[in-house]
This record gives sequence, C-alpha cells and structure tokens, in this order.
Amino acid sequence: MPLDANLDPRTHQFKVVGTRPLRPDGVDKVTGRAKFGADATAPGMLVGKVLRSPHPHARIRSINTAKAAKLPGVKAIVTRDDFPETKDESLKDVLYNVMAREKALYDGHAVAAVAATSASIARKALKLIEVKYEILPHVTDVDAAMKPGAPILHKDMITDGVEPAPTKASNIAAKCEFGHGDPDEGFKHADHVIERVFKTEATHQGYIEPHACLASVGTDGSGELWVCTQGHFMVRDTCAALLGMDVSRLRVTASEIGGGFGGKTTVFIEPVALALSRKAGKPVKVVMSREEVFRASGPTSSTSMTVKIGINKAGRITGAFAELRFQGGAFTGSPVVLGAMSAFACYDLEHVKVVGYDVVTNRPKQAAYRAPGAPMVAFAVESVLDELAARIGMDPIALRLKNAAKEGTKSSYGPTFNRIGLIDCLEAARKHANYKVPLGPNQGRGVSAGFWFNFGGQTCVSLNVNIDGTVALVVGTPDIGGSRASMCLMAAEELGIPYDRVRAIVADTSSLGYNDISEGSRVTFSTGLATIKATRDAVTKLCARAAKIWGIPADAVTWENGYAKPSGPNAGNFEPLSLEDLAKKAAKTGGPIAGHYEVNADGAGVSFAVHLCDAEVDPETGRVQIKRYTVVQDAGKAIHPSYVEGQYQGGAVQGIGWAINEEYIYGKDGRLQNPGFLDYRIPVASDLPMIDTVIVEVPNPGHPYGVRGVGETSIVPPLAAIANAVSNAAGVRMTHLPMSPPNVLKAIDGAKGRGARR
Amino acid sequence: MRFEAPTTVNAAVKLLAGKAGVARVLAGGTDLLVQMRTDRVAPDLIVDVKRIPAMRTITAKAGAFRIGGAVAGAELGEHKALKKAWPGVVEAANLIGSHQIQSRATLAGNLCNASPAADSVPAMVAAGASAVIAGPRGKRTVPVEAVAVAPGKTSLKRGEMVEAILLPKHPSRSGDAYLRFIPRSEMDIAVVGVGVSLTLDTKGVCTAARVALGAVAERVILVPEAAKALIGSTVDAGALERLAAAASAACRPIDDKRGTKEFRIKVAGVLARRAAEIALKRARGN
Amino acid sequence: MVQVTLSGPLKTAAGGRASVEVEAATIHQLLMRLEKDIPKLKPLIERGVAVAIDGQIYRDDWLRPIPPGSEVVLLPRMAGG
Amino acid sequence: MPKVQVSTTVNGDEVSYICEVDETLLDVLRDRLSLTGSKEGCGTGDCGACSVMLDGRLVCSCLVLGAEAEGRDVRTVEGIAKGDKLHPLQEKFLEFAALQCGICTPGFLISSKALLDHNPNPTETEIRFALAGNLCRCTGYDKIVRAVQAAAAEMRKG
Repeated sequence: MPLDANLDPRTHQFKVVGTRPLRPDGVDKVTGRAKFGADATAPGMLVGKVLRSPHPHARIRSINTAKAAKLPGVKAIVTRDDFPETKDESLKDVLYNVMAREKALYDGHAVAAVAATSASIARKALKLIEVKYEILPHVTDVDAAMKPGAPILHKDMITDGVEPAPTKASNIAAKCEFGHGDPDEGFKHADHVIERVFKTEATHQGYIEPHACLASVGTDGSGELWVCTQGHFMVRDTCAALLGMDVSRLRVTASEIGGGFGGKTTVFIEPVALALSRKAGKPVKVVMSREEVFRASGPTSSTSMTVKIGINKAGRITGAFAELRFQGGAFTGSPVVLGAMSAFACYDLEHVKVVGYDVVTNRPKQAAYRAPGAPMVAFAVESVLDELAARIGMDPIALRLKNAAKEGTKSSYGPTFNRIGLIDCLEAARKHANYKVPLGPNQGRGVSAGFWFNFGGQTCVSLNVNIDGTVALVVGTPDIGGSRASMCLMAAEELGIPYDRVRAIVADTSSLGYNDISEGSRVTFSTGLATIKATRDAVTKLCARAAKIWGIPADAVTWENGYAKPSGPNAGNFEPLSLEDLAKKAAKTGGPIAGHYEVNADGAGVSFAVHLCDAEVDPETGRVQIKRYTVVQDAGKAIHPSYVEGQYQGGAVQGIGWAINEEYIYGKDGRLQNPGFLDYRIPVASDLPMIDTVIVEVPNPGHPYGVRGVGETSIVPPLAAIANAVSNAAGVRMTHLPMSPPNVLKAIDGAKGRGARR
Repeated sequence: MRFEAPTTVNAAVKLLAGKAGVARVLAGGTDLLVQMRTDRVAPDLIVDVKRIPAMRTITAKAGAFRIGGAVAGAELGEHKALKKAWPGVVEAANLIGSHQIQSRATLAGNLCNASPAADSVPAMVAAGASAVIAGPRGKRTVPVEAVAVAPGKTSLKRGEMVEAILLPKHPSRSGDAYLRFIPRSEMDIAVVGVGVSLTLDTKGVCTAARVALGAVAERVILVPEAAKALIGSTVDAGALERLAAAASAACRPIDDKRGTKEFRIKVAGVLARRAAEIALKRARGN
Repeated sequence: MVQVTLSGPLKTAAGGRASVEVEAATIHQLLMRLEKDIPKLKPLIERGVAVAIDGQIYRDDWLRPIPPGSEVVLLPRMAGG
Repeated sequence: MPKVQVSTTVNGDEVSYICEVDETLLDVLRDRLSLTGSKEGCGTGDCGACSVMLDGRLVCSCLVLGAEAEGRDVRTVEGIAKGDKLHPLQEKFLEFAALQCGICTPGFLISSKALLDHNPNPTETEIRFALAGNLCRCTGYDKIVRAVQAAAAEMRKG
C-alpha cells in the first residue's frame, strides 16, 4: 500500500516535482567557490603523507622512524603501534586496511605516515623511514588464489558457508548459494543449452577528486574532521571507534564531494589524519595522490564466472545456473553475494541456482562500486541469453520479454516481486527509434537488461521555517549528484511554495541525527521520504498556529498551495494565512516553527533498465567505437529529470569504460602497472556519442511520490549490451572484459583461425 | 633545487654544463614535471628555455624550416606554411596529449624524452628531420633518429640541449603522414606509431620514401625495407601489402600494459599501409 | 506460524533447510526465535540480515509486523555503492 | 630548498608570491593565493581539472612550475564571471545540468571558453575533441557537450 494512500503518482498533478530548476549549489560550483575535500585550510596546518608498501605480500619485520623524526619540520609520525587492536569484529579489517599490521597485503598498503610543516619535508621524511620487509609469495588472480597450494593471505581463514567447515585455511573467505528448483532438471527440458566461462578485470570508481581530509584534534581529545565522503556519520563512528574517542567528541563535516560511486563509503586516510593531528597537536591535511587512489583505495572485484542456461524452442528459459568467483582484494567482502542474488533477477525462472565464492588476493580491499557485483554477472548472463536468442533466431528483446519477471514472480533471490517495471522498459526499448536504425559494415547491435535492489536506511531530516517564510532544509546525506535540488523540490511540493524559497544544506554530524551513507541509490528515496515527512510535520504545526490565531480546533485547518485555510464552511470564515504570514507571527504564536522526521527507511523499490548499444569494430586493429547508446530505465518517479538522465548517462559511460578499456593491470611482481589516468583509461568526451535516455515511471509503492533509486541500475546492463554489440559486430563471442583492442583482435584472429581449420 | 630562466642559448648551455649535479632543460615541462612528481628525477637545476627568443620561433627559408626547441605543438598547428609542407609532422606533434598539453609540449622535448612511443619522432624521422644540438663545444646537427638511443636515454652529452629541429625542403609531388594506434580517441600513448614520407615522379611512380615505426622497439626505428617496398612502385595494393609485411617484420616489441607483441606487430603493418595511403594522396596533390 | 524461506549462507548455516516455521509477530521476534531454534544462524544474524515480507525488503526494522500468511524470506544484509 | 620570488598577473590582478622551485602553478594558486577553484585530479596532466589560461593558452597548471609564471598572465575559473554576471558558459552549465559532483567543472569551463574564444561555432565533434583533455566521471559528457553548444549559440547572438 502506498505510504500516502491519497496520492497516485501516476495521475497526481505535481506542481514543482518533475521540473528542472537550477541546483542550489550550482553557482558555487561554476565559479570555483565550492569547497571540496582538499580546499580547506586551518591555521598552523601541517601536511600529512603516507608511506606505502611496494610489495604485494610481505611480513613487516620492523619499522624504524628515528631518522625521519629527527628531520626538522617533522611533527608527528604514526605506524601500526599508534592504532590499538580493536575488539569489534566488524572493524578489524577496516583497521588492518588503514594501517598494515604484521603483514603488508598489497602494493600500496599503508605502513606509516608523517605530518610535517611542508609537503617537501613530509616527502623527504617518508624516505627516511626504514621498513624491513620479509617478502612473501603473492597471488593477484582469482582463479589462481582458489587453487590448492596458492600463497595464503590469512592463516586463519576458514571458508564460511560450507558445512562441514573445512579444516584447512584457504583464500576462499565464503561460499554462498541462491535459487530455487533444480537447474539440472530444467536443462533436461531444454532444446538448447549454452555454457560459457567469463572473466572481468577489476575497475576503479575513478572519481576525479582524490580522497582528502583535514583533521584537527585538540589536547582535550575533541576533534573536527573535514572530509570528502559519501557518509560523514559513518566516518565519525568508525574513526571514533578506531581511535578510542567518544563519538560526541568528533564532529565531522562533509565537504562538497567530487564523485564517489561507492568508493567513498569507507575510511582510508581519515583515521590516519586524526592520529597524526592528535600526536602533533596541530591540524593535519592529508590528500591522496592519484597514484595512491589507484593503489590504495578500493576498486571493484575482478571476476571469473561460469554461466549455463537452457531454453526451449519457444524461447522460454528452462534452467539457469551460475558459479561466480569474485576476488575482493586482501580482505573478505567482495560483492559476490549481491552478484549472486542479482544474477537472474530479471527473469521468471522455475529452476535457478547461483553459487558464489568470495576470494581474497594481494590487491587493495575492494570498495563498493555502483550496484556492486551486478554489472559483471549481468555481463555473463546476458551474453549467454544473446547467444541463445541468436541460436533460435529470436529477437533478443522478445526473448527477454518472454522470460521477464513481473509482479508476482518469485525472484531468483527469494522474495516475490511486487510492482516492477522490467516489461515496461523492454517494451519502450523495443519501440525506440534507435532499435531500428540500419547498421553499417562492421557494426553490431547489443541489448541487455539489468536489475538492482536499491536501498533505504537510516535518515534524519529537519526543516526550519525562517522569519520571511523561506525554508531551510537540513539533511545528512552528502549530495553526490544534485540531491539538494531534489530535496528542495519535494519540500516545496509539500509546502506549495516556489522551489527557490527552499534551500537545502548538508549538516555536520553534530547538527543532525544519524544518517546512513549516500549509497545504494538511497538518497532521493529515503532522504526524500524523510524530507516529505518532515515537511508534513511542519505543515501540521503551521496549521496548528493558524488554528490558534483563528481560535478554532487544529483539525479544522488544512494546508493548500502554501496557505493555511479553514477546512470547510463549518470551520469558520477566515482569510487564509500564507507561510509568510505564519512565519512572521511565529514568535508570538509559540516560537520557531520546524518540522522533523527520522526513519529507518525501508521499501526502496527495485529497479530495472534495458540498454541498447550499437558498436563498430575495426577488424584490422580490434578497436571498438560506440556509435549509438540508449538507456531505458524505471525511475519510479523522476523528481528532477535532468539529474535522473545524468545518472543514466553517467552509469552507461562508466559501463562503456569498464567494457572497453578500463582494467587494473598487475605485473608478475604483483605491483599495479597503471596507477594513473594515462593508462587506466576512463572514457574521454571524444570517445562517445550522445547517450539517449528514456525515463520509464512505474511508481514504487514504498514512497509517497513513487520514487525508486536511479543511481546504480544504470551501470548494470552496459557491460553486456556492449559485449553483445561487439560480439555481433566482430562475429565472435567476447567473454573477457575489457574488450581492449589487443583482446578483440586476438578473438577475431582466433575465430578466423578456427574457421580456416574447419 | 635551483631555477634559472636564461635569455640566450649560450647562457643556457653554460648553466647546463656547470657544476650543478643533475640539470634538466624545461621547455614544455609535460614530461619533466611528471617525472619530478613521480620521483623519477630530482634535478638540482632546472633551466627554463622559454625565454630564449631563438628557441621560441619558427623560421622558413627556401622551403625548409627551423623550429625552435621551445616552440609548442599548438604553435606548429597554427603555422600555415609548415602545416602545408609537412602535414604529417604537424599532425603527429598535435596528437601528443590534450589541447592543454599542446600549449606546452615541444618537438625537441618529445625527442629528448626518448620514449620509443613518442608521437612526433616517427614523423620527423620519416621527414628526414635533423636536430641542432647546442653544447659547451658549440653546435652540431644530427639526424633525429640519432638522438634517442634507448628508453629515456639520448646521445646528448652533458651540457648539451636541442636548440632547434630542422625540416628539409620538400621535393614536389611529396607527401607525409603519421598514424598511431591508441585504444581511446585521445589522451593515450601510442601503442604503435608509423610515419611515412614519399615522393612520386610525374608518372606517379614512387622515387623516394622513408618509413619509421614507433613503440615497436627500444627506440623509434627507420625501416629501409619498408621504404623499398614502395620505391619503384605506383604505391598500388601489392606494394602496400609488401610495405605492411616489411613494417611488421621490422618490429621487435615487448608485451606491456599498453599492448602485446603480436598486436603491435600486426597493427604496425596495418598502420603503415593506412599512413602510406594518406601520404600518397598528399603527394598526388602536391 | 510464519513460514520463513532461508537463502544463501543462511540456508547453509541451517543445515541446508530451505525453510523453517517459527512463531513470530514481528521481525524482532522472528530473529530471536531463529537464533534460539538454529544456533548456527546466530552469528549470521548478528552480522546483519535483511527480511523480505511479501516482496518488500527490510534491513533493520525490528518492529515491523509480519502479517499472517505473508511470504517471509531471510536474506543476507546488503549494501550498495 | 631555495625559494623563488615571482610577480605575475592572475585574473587581471598583480600578485607576488614566493614558492619552492618544485611547486607547480596549481600548488601556488591553491595554497599560496587561496584560489582553490582549480582542482588537482591527477597531477600528471591527464584529467584537466587544473586547467587555466597562461598567456592566452590553455594549460594544465599542474604541469607548469610556479616559478615559470613570472610576468605572465594567468586566468582561472574565479575570473570567468564578470562581477555578479555569470559567463554564458556558466549559465548553460547550470541550466543543462552539465555538472553532477562539480569537481571537473572549473576545468571544463576554462577549456570550453578557450574553444569558444577562437571557434564560436564548433561542431559536436570539435567540442568533444577540444574537451578530451578534461575527464568527467559523472555525466558521460552528454550534458556538457549540449551546454557548450547552447552557450556558443547564446554567445553568437552577442
């Protein structure tokens, strides 16, 4: 049931929601005034720099900081000894990742840090720190790490989720299994069965702003932290726990954030900066270099996957199976569970099973990246479906429509779907002009569907009515893509006032109740929900003030288009009071007027997308060019359509990068070969066409306006859509991402070779 | 670390040859500053040569060109006569990095960085360009292919720097071209680069040709066998196939993060053919 | 009685049982009963789980009532990017 | 480390500073002149977030030494608007939602302005290649390209 039973988002005439006003932080961002992570300064500020392990796997015998400490200008040095062991199991890996303990587990693992009066002194000091390493054998490939005899990262790692539990340590942190029915039974009824093995390389979120923070801890143990993060409350709680501080003594302010995409949902340098500041007694700024971002923050998993799907002649899937092997870096926690749950979520299946393995390797600890785990698995599943459609001569969208999940489908991960929009997206894609454009030579068309859960979470919003009737909206979720504009739209909609009468800010951790991270496509859904409810709370109070003024019962007043009005002729005949009128009278009618709402929001609606891609392949060089790209996605309800389109386009282009050129390349020495934007090749403007978008709106029953998250689903279909387009253009099935020119050319030449032998 | 910005070549050479430990010339700085930042070089002296007038100008004389060592790529692109005479060289220089890089990066810097993948170098080698080297013992002029000897290493001696690049006069019915392979459309280092320069007689028969390859060996290489495939032919399909085969055969690449050996060998042939086709078209138009 | 479907690692921890029956009116009661009936589920529940009631996923809502006859699925806890 | 004294012009104003030899122009702008509008995304000239105009040419300020700026003319994002009047590019970037996080925006504005200053009517392809030295990870470039097209049209109207 909708939270607001009176409002049907499909027929309701919104006043400002759905329009495209300018964002409140816009002018600051086009004039250079907006303050990002590295833009803050403090009097007496020191510069912090981190020493990192050059070895992928090494026991740290000793760390001697004596020479560095003697260098004039060096004010503090921290090592593992400055970070006490934690009893909290959930924080252990975070702590060990922030600063290496017995072992350095990957190239780039932090080993020590220095605060000095200048960057050049800090750099010099790092060179004076003597670390004695005992180099150990390493492993960076997921399949190699799973083999018996592989170098073991953690001697106490016993695979979770296997009964009975193994007796020997391995690099397999956990096994999981999802599904229902029996795929083998399903394959018996299939006319065609295709099984293939796929691989994807690790990619980085690639936010343009490197991690940065400014920490200041006083001698009384109270601290402040300015930081670019997707979740400053998470940063506060984590840092306080790691450093043994009272949560109330650490105030964290979220700076403007220069991109996150999941990568800024944990801590790296923040506890280090606080520890340095505490030791030095001065503010310390730490800014990662781009090289550090690549080597030491969290990329996503690389994967190895086996997918087997059977269909009958009519195009109905009879059985589906997948085994997923994800490495998530040096610690447990790859997104294989989410990959496994989302693998076949688009389809209505009788027999489906997915097995997942979470594997550790000598790489940086993975961090969330936009729909974690789902894009790679969609690549594998949707590639096999494309091949099956071709095998039976069926249109790829028709095949997906034939099997699409809908309301009442028992999902492959367990629950039964309520109202969902996959079929709507598939139909819109099939009708799109881009699906009918004739293809040129060496061109191919690819289709893929994609699914993501979307999340809610803890959210707290306050709304203050100012003396002139304008409104200050206070939220606690960092704005990573224009969310302040969406929040203002929703508050203005509820109040019935113009958009520019509302201004939203992101409050620091001491000014508002706890808010979960801006992640999981949750902000427009849950902060939006809390904003609507906080606004309604304020409206109730505004009506009560009007009732007091008029001397009638509060429930005899209604709120309409920015005015308190008597609810009907029986309530009395009074001139309506505007928000301005009531604001002006606030002091005399009971004091400030504010609305508030706190919630642990659930009911974020799942969302689906269908992407179309036309790609051209140079058969002589293997170079891939994206000629045409279309995103069709269910937004539930688009609050600010421009920023919804922006999420669709941004997700698609990140997917294009992932599919074609982006990859973590490790040398035999276990060191990252390409820690920079020169050789970690994210798409540039001249690589791309315009990205066409279609916003489908199938309202989410869990949100008053029908909002579903939109940020993540858009990166789920691209890998498969592009792989299908490239495979169709090149005449050979691409099973390894990225489809970089050497990989594509090798596949083309390999296919020619096989053809010649036949 | 000391910074100097002399205004004459002699003063610059004197500084570079002085006692100052590691000295580096700063022209465009697009390689030097990256090397400093990534700790690959820590110079004791930086000599900014952009305030030396003789190094900031392009002069044309009887169809030949002298390009000062501190002239940026964008300035080459804006020089109409140079662009008309040596479109391949100018295009190659203009392929280096972004517009931002183009405002700074120089031919001399690209040459002295001694990267096997330098974009402008195969084009210059194909064009028969030479480098004027100024040093404590005066000036000498050498073919550009003699400057780089190995990745990051040049034949320049202590105190020497490239003062200018010389491009010869083009015979009539000549054309040059440069093509490189990169995975993206911009912003990448060449995985393979090919420069071709050729001259036709009045009957359309190729009388002279030079073919140079980048990123397929420890330095940019001149491939006479590839040129031989063109000379004496009308640059027909058969000649182009022989050219491609000769170019591929001359490669001795490595596997690295930017490409595999087999990929480089194959694509060198493909690009040689495509670059020759462009050069041919230009030669026919001149 | 609530019929709870177990999935993923939770199913493994329950000795492979795909579903169990417990007496519970809220998510909190459900989790407490499960911890008691199947001790191996306890560490997993402590690490965090989500409960889907009639297709709607709840991550933390202890007080959420479970209507009689509803479809209940216990899932591993999830987070996005 | 010996320091260098530099006098130069930034956004039309004369400024002087003392910097270390290995400090970049970007370091100087941000840390010594408090002009933090130019951003460091990579420090190696690959992302364009630090783009500024130096003597009328578009450069990455991370690849220019502070010491080199003696007597030059430097223009940064802080100098694009005239008083309280935004430049058409700034207006169109806002109107077209050409920014999500905004970290790359200063660089894109500088590069776009450099393009339109010498090519008032660029094609889509010309815009895309002119902006290839500026990385944006949020938008997929679509709305940026459209904003530049719209600003160009606006500026042609005069």
